[in-house]
Amino acid sequence: MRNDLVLRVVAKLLIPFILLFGLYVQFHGDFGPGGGFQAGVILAAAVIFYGLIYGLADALKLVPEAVVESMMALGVLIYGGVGVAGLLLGGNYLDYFVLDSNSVLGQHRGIFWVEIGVATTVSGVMLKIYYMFADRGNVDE
Amino acid sequence: MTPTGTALTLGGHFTYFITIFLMIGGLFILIARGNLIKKLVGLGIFQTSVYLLYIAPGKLVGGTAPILSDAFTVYSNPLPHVLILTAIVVGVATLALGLALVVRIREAYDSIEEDEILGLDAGPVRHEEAR
Amino acid sequence: MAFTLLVIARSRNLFGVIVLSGLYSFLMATVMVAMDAVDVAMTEASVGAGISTVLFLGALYLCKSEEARPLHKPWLPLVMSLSVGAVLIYGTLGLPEFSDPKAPIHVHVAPRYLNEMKQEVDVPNAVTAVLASYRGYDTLGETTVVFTAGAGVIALLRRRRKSPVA
Amino acid sequence: MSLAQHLPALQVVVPLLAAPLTVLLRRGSLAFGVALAASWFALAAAIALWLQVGEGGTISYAIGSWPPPWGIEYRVDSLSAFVLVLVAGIAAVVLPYSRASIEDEVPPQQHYLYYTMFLLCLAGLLGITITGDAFNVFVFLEISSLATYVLIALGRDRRALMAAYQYLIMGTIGATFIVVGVGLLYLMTGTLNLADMGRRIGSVQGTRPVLAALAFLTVGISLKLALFPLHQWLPNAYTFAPSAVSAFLAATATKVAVYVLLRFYFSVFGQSQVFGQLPMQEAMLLLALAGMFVASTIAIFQADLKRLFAYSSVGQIGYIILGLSFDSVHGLTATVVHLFNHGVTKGAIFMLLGGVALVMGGTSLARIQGLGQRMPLTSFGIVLCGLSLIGVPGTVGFVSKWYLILAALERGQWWLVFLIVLSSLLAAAYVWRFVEAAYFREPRKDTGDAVAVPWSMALPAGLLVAATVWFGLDTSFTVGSAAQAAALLVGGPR
Repeated sequence: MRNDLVLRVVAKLLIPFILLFGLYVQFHGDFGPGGGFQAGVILAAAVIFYGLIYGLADALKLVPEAVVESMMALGVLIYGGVGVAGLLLGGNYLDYFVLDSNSVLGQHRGIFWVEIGVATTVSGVMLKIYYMFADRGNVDE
Repeated sequence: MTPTGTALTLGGHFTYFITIFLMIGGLFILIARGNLIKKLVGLGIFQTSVYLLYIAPGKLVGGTAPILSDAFTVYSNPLPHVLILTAIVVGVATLALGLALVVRIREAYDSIEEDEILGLDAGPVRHEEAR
Repeated sequence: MAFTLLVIARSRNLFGVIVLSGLYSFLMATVMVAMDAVDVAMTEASVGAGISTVLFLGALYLCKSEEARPLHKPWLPLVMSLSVGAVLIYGTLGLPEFSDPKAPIHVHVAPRYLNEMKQEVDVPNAVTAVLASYRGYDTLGETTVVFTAGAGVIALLRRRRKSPVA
Repeated sequence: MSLAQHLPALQVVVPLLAAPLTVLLRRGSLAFGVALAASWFALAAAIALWLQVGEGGTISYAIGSWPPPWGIEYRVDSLSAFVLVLVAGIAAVVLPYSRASIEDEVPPQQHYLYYTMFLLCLAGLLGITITGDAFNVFVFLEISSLATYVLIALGRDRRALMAAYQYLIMGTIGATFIVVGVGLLYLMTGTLNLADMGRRIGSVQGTRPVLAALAFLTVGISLKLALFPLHQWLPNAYTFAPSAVSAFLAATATKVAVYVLLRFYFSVFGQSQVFGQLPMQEAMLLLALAGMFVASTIAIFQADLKRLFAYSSVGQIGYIILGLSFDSVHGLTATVVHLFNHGVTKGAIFMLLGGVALVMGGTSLARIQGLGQRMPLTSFGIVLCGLSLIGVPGTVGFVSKWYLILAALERGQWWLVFLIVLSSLLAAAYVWRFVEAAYFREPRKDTGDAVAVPWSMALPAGLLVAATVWFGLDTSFTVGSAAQAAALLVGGPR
């Protein structure tokens, strides 16, 4: 599969659009269906697609394992951090009202960061799981 | 109104019966089959059927998806949707772990059939996995 | 959907079963759209038909693809799952009718989300607002579950250093 | 911001956020430091909350400042505060213990992940206990369960994998049943907040969906708490998990499940509905007795100590449910007290067994012959805890049984008193198996390295053994809290 020219070219063409779509789903989640989780899945899918066509080694060069593991952890920390920020600014845990002097804007800000946290963790975990399974397979062959 | 939607309004409890049928099927596969992967498929179906139990009652005929706009006044209930989103994510997380376990089990026993594996372990304890 | 399910239950070719379960998820997603649950449908399609299928196939690649003939007669499981179904039928018969606007879930908590969200959060997608704000803590839990699964898979599948593969 | 005011949130969030931090650090020793700090903080927070509840009554904390039932509420009352102290306390003791224990049992590059999973499991259990929201219970239940599956699978025997898989299947069925039950309740009441549910359920009392929800929740939670005959996952899981994990799980996981059951029964359904509509009382009594007798009998015939005490756990859960089935303040006091007492006792036993496994290379009865000479202190500790399982005066086990017997007498059920004493004889029989092997057999020549149990393992284990005796003599904390909690529960939904 790795040597098929058609696949490689199509993949090159498609992947930017998949990434773009992922970002759209991420930031348009307030207005239409979608949000951090779906966006995270799509972003991870783009890299997995790349890995399937160009091989695991190339995908690992693009997004190394250490980065992926940190992403998993960072996402949860971002989410939890928003909550802690709420505490520090005098509200309850996960209180978005206090994140901005205008409470509605504060809500927007909270939701924005929280969704970023979700997307980070989800894409990190999905990629990691793919790496793990793919890596196991190579040995059995 | 989609054709599915009309059909669903015919019997007030029709959706529940479908849900229950799917649930029985999933649970049956889960308990009856000895293949570890097939069990996980059954588990997935079992969980998915529960999603329907939550989502279906949230629907209001004539309503629309809960994305607010001035053009609509009746919306379906968003709360079950949120709950089920969470449940789906939890489901796939469980699945990933389950499959990882199956892969490890295959490596340790060279089998993914429950009966075979339990048979293999009738013997003395081996510590081959150590370190 | 019911038909897909029956085939899954009968078939012993695991590859076929997995493809069918992907199909099943797609059908389920369609039903969700009919129920106005667009966010759920999107997730179910990407998770059920996408990720799960890929995961299953990945695992299958590492295992055998043919299921052994079951050793036991499946009567006991059948009785068990049927009795669960019976309890549920008993229970659901007392539930409000489909699409009854006076059902408790439509009159108690949800109206606040739909009516006052505009002033309180001002995000058009009610699902996003409830998910990330009103019940944001559930979503923190959900993210943690995903994280747990990821870290768990690392713990289970990371290769041991310098040991022959079993 | 005042720290005290936000303790309910911090109680769960600190261990929860410490978990990803350990993954970022990636070093076993650093991860250990973070985990230790987080779990000790959790214990301090739990004690502080318990004190706050004692002074000011039930605490309600609205997460995100959304008032319940629209947002998620954290609710600490005398029952949940008591369980929080138990869970956080055991975690704070087991964590320093695990350092040396997993050194022996878990591959080194997995160490930091062990702490990650441990913290997640702890956060999950604390979250279940403290939350006042039905769906939030499910989410945190899954956090703790997924972490538990991984922890069990870290065991070095390959059967640990199968045990984890079976637990995963059973646990997920249980969790899904709970979701169905919560869903039915939600459809009937329109709310997910437990207290709100309890208030609104009155108008739909006794309807079919509510009864079905009761059935689903009972079965689902019973799977989690390993009520006989739904206990099949437990013996394997406890036997093959790393010792520190067995200790933590045996002391906390099933106990938290019992807490969830109590919460749903008394705070949502209300006692009259649970015990009035269906023959629940009889069913629970029967299952509790069956568990006490069958599981204890099986325990007598086990060849491995970890397995023996795992079956003993199933039997002891019988006592806990027995107290519940009395449906009286004394009965519930017994349930809650035994929750705590059995947690402490079993935690101590499994920690001591971890030391035995380290020195002797295993815990089978054949291997530990002559343990009384080899490891006199450890053997003595196990015997003390065994006495507590039997219910000898001076140990915590006696306190629990005392209240069970009081509750039985209150109802005039003399035959039950007889059965409780009889089942204690079974416990005596399986504890005797250990005594016989440890004290009346010559040590085998081929077992037992020269290694000594490191103090980081001995000290925490000793602490719990001491607690087994201490709380058996001074019952003001345990019985006091339990009686308060029982009174609160019987007060019903407010």
